[in-house]
Amino acid sequence: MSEPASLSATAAGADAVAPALSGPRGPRPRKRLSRANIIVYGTLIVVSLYYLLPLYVMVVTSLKGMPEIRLGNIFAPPMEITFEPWVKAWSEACTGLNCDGLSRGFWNSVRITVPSVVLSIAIASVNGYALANWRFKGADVFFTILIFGAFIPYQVMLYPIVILLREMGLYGTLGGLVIVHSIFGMPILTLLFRNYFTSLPEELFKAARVDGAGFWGIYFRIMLPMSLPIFVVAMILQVTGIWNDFLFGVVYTKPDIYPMTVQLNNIVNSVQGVKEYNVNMAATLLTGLVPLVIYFVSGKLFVRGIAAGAVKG
Amino acid sequence: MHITDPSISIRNLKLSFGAVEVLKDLDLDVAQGEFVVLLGSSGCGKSTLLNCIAGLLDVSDGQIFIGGRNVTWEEPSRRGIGMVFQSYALYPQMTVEANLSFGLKNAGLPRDEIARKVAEAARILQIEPLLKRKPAALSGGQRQRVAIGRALVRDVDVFLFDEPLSNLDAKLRAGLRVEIKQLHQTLSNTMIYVTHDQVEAMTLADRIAIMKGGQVLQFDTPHEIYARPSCLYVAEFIGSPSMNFIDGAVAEGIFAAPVGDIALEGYDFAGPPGTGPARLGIRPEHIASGPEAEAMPVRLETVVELVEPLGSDTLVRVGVQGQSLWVRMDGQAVVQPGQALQVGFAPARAHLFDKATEARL
Amino acid sequence: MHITDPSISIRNLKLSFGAVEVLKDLDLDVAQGEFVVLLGSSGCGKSTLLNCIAGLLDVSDGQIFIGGRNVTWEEPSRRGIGMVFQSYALYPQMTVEANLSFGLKNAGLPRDEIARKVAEAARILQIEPLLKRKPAALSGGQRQRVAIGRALVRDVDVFLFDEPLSNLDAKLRAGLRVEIKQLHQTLSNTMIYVTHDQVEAMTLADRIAIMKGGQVLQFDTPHEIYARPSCLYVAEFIGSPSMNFIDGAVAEGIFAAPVGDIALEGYDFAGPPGTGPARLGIRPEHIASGPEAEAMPVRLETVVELVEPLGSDTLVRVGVQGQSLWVRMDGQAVVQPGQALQVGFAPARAHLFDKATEARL
Amino acid sequence: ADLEVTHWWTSGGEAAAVAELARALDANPDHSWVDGAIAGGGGTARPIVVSRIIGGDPMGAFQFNHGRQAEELIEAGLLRDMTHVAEAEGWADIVNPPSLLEACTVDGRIYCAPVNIHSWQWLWLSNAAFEAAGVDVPTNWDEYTAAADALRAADIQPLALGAQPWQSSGLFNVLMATLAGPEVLTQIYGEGDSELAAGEEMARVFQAAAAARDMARGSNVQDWNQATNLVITDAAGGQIMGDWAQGEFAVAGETAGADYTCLPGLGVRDVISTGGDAFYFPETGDAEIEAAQDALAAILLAPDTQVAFNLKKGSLPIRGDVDLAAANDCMKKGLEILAAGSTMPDVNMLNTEDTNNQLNDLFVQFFQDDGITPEAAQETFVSIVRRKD
Amino acid sequence: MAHARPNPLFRNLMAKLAAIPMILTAMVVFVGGTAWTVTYSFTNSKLLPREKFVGLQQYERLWETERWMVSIENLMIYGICSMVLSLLIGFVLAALMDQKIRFENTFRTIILYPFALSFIVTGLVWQWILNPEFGIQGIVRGMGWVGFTFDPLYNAQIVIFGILIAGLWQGTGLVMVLMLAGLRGIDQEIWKAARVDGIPMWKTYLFIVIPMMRPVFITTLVIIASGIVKLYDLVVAQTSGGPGIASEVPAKYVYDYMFSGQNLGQGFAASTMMLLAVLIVVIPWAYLEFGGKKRV
Ligand SMILES: Nc1ncnc2c1ncn2[C@@H]1O[C@H](COP(=O)(O)OP(=O)(O)OP(=O)(O)O)[C@@H](O)[C@H]1O
Ligand SMILES: Nc1ncnc2c1ncn2[C@@H]1O[C@H](COP(=O)(O)OP(=O)(O)OP(=O)(O)O)[C@@H](O)[C@H]1O
Ligand SMILES: [Mg+2]
Ligand SMILES: [Mg+2]
Repeated sequence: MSEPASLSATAAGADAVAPALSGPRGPRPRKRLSRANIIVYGTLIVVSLYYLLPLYVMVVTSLKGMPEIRLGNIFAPPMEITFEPWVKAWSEACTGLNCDGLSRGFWNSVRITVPSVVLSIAIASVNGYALANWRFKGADVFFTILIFGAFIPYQVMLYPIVILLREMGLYGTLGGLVIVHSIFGMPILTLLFRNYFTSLPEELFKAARVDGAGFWGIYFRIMLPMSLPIFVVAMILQVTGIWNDFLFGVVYTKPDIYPMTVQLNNIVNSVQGVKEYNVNMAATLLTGLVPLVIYFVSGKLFVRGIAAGAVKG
Repeated sequence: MHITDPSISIRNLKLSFGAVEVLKDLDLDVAQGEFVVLLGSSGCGKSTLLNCIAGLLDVSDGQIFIGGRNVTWEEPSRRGIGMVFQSYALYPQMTVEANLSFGLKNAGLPRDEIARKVAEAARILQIEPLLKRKPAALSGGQRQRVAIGRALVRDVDVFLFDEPLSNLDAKLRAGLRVEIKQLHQTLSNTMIYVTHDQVEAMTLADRIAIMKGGQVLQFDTPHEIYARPSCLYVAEFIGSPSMNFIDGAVAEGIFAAPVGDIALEGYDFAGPPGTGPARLGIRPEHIASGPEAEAMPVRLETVVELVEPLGSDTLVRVGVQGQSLWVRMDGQAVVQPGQALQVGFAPARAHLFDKATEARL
Repeated sequence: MHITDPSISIRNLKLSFGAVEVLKDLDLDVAQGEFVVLLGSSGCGKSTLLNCIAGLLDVSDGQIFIGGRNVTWEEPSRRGIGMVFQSYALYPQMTVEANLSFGLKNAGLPRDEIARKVAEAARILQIEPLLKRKPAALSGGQRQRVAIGRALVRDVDVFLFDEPLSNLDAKLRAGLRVEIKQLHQTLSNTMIYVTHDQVEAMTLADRIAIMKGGQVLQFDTPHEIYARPSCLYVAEFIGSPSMNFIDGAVAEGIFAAPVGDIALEGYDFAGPPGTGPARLGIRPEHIASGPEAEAMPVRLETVVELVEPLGSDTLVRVGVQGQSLWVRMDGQAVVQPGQALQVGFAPARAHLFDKATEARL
Repeated sequence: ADLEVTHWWTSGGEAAAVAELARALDANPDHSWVDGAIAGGGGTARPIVVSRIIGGDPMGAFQFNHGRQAEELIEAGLLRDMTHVAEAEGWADIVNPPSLLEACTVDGRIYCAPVNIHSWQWLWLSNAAFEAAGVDVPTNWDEYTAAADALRAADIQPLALGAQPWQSSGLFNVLMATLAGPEVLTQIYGEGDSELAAGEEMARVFQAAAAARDMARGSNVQDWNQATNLVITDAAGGQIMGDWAQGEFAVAGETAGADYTCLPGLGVRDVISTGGDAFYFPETGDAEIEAAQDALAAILLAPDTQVAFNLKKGSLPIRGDVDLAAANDCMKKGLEILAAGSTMPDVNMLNTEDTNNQLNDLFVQFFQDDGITPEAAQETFVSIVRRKD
Repeated sequence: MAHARPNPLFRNLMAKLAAIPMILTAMVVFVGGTAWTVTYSFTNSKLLPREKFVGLQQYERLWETERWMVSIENLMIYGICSMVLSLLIGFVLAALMDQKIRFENTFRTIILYPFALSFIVTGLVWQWILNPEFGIQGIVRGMGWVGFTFDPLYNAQIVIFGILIAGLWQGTGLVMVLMLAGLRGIDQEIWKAARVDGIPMWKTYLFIVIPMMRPVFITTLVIIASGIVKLYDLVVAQTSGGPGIASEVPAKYVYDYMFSGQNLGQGFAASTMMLLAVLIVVIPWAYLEFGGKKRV
């Protein structure tokens, strides 16, 4: 057998013990409290305290009686826990002649939020899909205008939309409000959906077209099932935005469908002598409860969705 | 080559992305049942051409006929084509079975016929045990088979493959290559296959279209492309390690170069033998060395510069008069850098190209 | 193999990700100036091992020595290594020059020395004209060269490469392969090179370590690995097309198989020739056909099943007694499927493995 | 029919008063009051009202300050002509002073139903606070300013002033009406007399405003009734606020004269303005709602409603023929002045909201920022007057 | 013939039909509404929009109004600080989160939850915490440091920073999540290369990672900036523009003049100026998004 050009000059002999080598072995010893760790966790804990402080104040205040609040220290835990402010905020606080607290608005908010979230996400996801996969002439122009729309202060559009809704015969109806929410949710949501769908492999779309699926077939059968994270993001953003909306709710509807935030505004701004801070805080917490719960439940998906939708590079 | 009944005809196809012309007045005729491979370096427009045929890109100008029918503006699903993608493009949320039947459902076929076709395709591709799984639970090779199955069930005349094997490892690739070849022999429908990989191209194709810059440079059988490349680019592109070139000038049957004059006896000129600057090409595997070189019409005395033993073969770079040549030798050959080596080749095996036009002489 | 002055020594290296043991009690000694290639299929732990050497992963157990110094717990930048990554990992917003000098600036080197080193590396890698460009404006090959340059300027003893060429196309890969080889000859520092690609491994390596499941199966010169694979896995893994295997049993110098008894004359047994079930392996390039087969000690009458002409060679699959064998033939060979063909090989060129332990017999 | 009524009366006294109106309407079995209260004052409520009307889905009735706020809606024909009710009920004879009805009249037609008279020119003083400071309860503005230091010394806020812009401009307008006189105010706002605005007399008013600013420094409250509350709880010496503050004292159970003192016209001159609230009725084209609107309009001016409503709200009735025996001292003082005819038009009747808004901006800044000299403020004031239409 | 090139209008017809809501929204609501607003900014509309054109009169008045100038100044201060600080804080927090820490979910939720609350709520809580009597100042004084002063909402000089504190509290969580997502998208090999090169962590972030996250920063900036321009609720809830007019912002100016002031023309003129400013932001963005495609 012939030797090939051997370049391994130092290779020689059979296995043997290498010269004695010594020094540390095994895993690097981990200092539990290294300086870096102290900085990282220390910062995070301090920051967390800052972020939690207002929530703490809200909760604590809402559990105090008015006399205790007047004593001063908002950070002190309640000496005597009372749920009366919560009860009052929910069902007794007065606005004008109505003394049924937030409860009246809760179901209205649900009735407004659910269809608005569904419709706005439906429209925005179709938009994003059309922009990402079916680029047609002028699409970029419309999209740019849409993004421009994200910057328009809502107040500016108040009257034009009143006129628009009147012409459509939808003014003062739930449907009208749903449309308004869909319009103002469209820019950012479309941006997110477009980025997300762009990030999906284009070959899937092509494969489905070869398979004879049409615009809607691809959307429903291929794209939708792959888009859970971004739908979660959109849902969270929209639920938060729509649930917390006051301006549209009050301007484009009537008292019988006023959302919870109108009641909240009424409770907070109807000053009867002194401000009942405890009731205000309870009302505030009650109003914020729905979006908060959604956040706590789906926070993980939110980050994943943001990673997929907002951030393409 | 004249085809009487082309399965696919492409006429004056042009496609531009904005100002960039990606396909330039491209013509191509593919016969019924033929296996055509599109080969070319990255960015030359292979995928673009395939997408045009599939109807996934709107052409800027020109016409596309499939089975004699003008489909230039037809929907992809109605062109009678099936397509297999590099990234498999399986629908991740559907089972294999659903992946296969998706197109059929869209076409509105009855349930039992769908089941029959899916079963048939699964049998051919031997993926019956996988039907209930989702793509994520499949290996790369299995995924690729499902992707082929998706085209298979649709009973189409034309299969389009866009680098279907390039995401797989070498071992698997070799296996699937053979399977695709056999599939073609079984089904005998027209196939257009895009690849980077010469081995795939050479082994699979009835004819290879070598593309460059949105144009087809040569469209011929693998053997012709290997043995009679029509231009410098094709000559250099095909073959690994690639062809050696020697610059010089040709005049009266003699190629004059720094390494010495080479008599072109036995060289099959493409046209009347002209004169002028030219390049002579010779493949490493056509250069003999040592004793065998003695028998060759052209002989050179060289010095070994570099040795690359591949096990099965050994590649040796030799130098002569400042010119380097790669020579393929046997795996057992014993050579050392610096050693003198006589090499030789037959002008019949060489290739001559015009220096300016790069066309074969 | 005994190395008196190892450049890199790895002792009992273990690494687990959670419950998954990725490296299992791995030992490796690399000599000063040696070019070692880590070869293995995907997921076998090649990158993990390289990252451990670089200090980018904390080992679970064991020791790592570089240049005789225990660096098990050392920072990557202080191990005297340079690393080149598959994705190049260039800093995209810096010019090539800044990419090269960033590490040096951090080390606090004086300005003129940085300039000198960058200029030197640029000269070696021939990237002087690119120094002012940003990575986005470079081709794949140029980027890879810059990535190498980044290791080069740091004047390190050991270079680590993690599949540095696998993002490039075949042509470029071949070119850069030669450049890396020459770089090694110029610098003569130790190099550890991870790849999937056999050709790279065979041509570059002084020694190849074949890895599987976090262990090194065979660590030897390319020639030995090709010619005397220590186990079935290595035998099958190395070589393209891969080795043909025939199942049978060995007894008293005879290998009994369905294709007939094969006398193992001239076979170099690794140990005392045993008896029992075994597999015989023979590479396609070691099977002769036609007239040459006549001269071989072992001859088989076969039928051609499939022909794959590659231009330079032709691969032919032949069948005999239900057993398929791949045979590599000359590029000019003319064979047709269905045709009868006599093939033969020398037992000296065959490989025998124990069926159960898969070790070489 | 159900009649949706939008208003911004949500504070304690206000809500109690509006309940009287609702009760009166609900007494009619055909109609019922649907409350559409919006908290946050006119700024929040007005756009809602206007949107609803422009949007073609108006409420049954809404409350505005009467004056020029609804002018354009009337011109655009969006509000219902209530002349028929006015004639049937004989409003022309009963409304006193008649200027209130005039404010509702456009081209001889009547478009709104005035419900009360509000006057701005009141100084509310906490008796206990002055006692604590060891000074007599002042009887006029000058005495009050003189007592400021004593109040400060006793750790009592001399003057309570909420941060909302309209409170600041209201305070200034009161100073102007009382210290310079109603004629000056009418001349400047009514005729846009910028020379007068730039004159010596106004300069003195600005000096007085600066003094008030000193007294108000440190009252960190937002809403007007929080400021009133400071007076009620004796944390502040006094507040200049309209007669609606009366309602807060009443809800808190305080007695005029005993617990607090009120000085109409700041004790400088007995004059009150006759602004007030009025209800407007949008065109709905719905006969049933029109019937309800007619009924409400009639009820709003009915004697019983007027008594009940105004007692709660702390305002004066718009008709002189009702018996307000139950009224307290302060109200009686107001009634006397009203009977004596010492009235002046309300700023809302002279200024558009645009002008008011600019005045708000000017004075809220003036009262909150010591850095602005009275002279500089007067200069801006003059330019606003010059620009007004 | 069927072989003729079909009318391009009908290619992908369904996609175009499906995009109609978007096209309508873009053209009718955003463009139409904007055009309407701009048109009426040249009128002297009061309570109702009327076509009584007065040329540039509203604009002249706008730029003479001190409150408008204060509003713009505030928005600039708030905008710049908010952008810089939320990017800074968001990025630092994201970088900390990216250190493979324990309880990442908990920390992230804590920092993100304020985003679920409305500005009204945020404004209210912070109004209270910053209240000199009950809030931080009161507490610190109660602990004995009598001279301690921290009353941003009652000090005209720094009131906008009081609003900023609340705005950052609410907004940085989202920025952090965006940044975190961006960090997770960075090629791991870049980190390794930097470690081998011996580049300290902070330098790796500063000189390598941040420049690589440009697209993320752009998306984030669009989102932050669109929020800043619309700043209104927070101010109303926290200070109502006070003390005096020290914390007024343009959106509030628009709202107050359109509705409380019943001078639509003036409000529209102010809106138009705001929209103009927005265009200055959006056009470069659109250019980067659609024009600058040549990047690899
Ligand atoms: N959507 C597009 N917009 C603009 N240019 C494009 C687009 N798609 C492809 N190109 C350009 O067209 C040319 C051909 O691309 P194509 O994908 O057909 O190449 P290819 O031959 O398939 O290459 P590869 O082997 O890398 O797949 C390339 O230069 C590419 O940059
Ligand atoms: N961070 C990690 N956590 C858990 N498992 C990991 C991690 N990194 C790698 N592994 C596992 O370790 C094994 C070895 O991975 P490694 O990247 O070293 O393979 P490789 O040989 O480099 O493969 P390739 O050729 O595909 O690069 C794989 O099975 C992989 O799944
Ligand atoms: Mg391609
Ligand atoms: Mg690897």
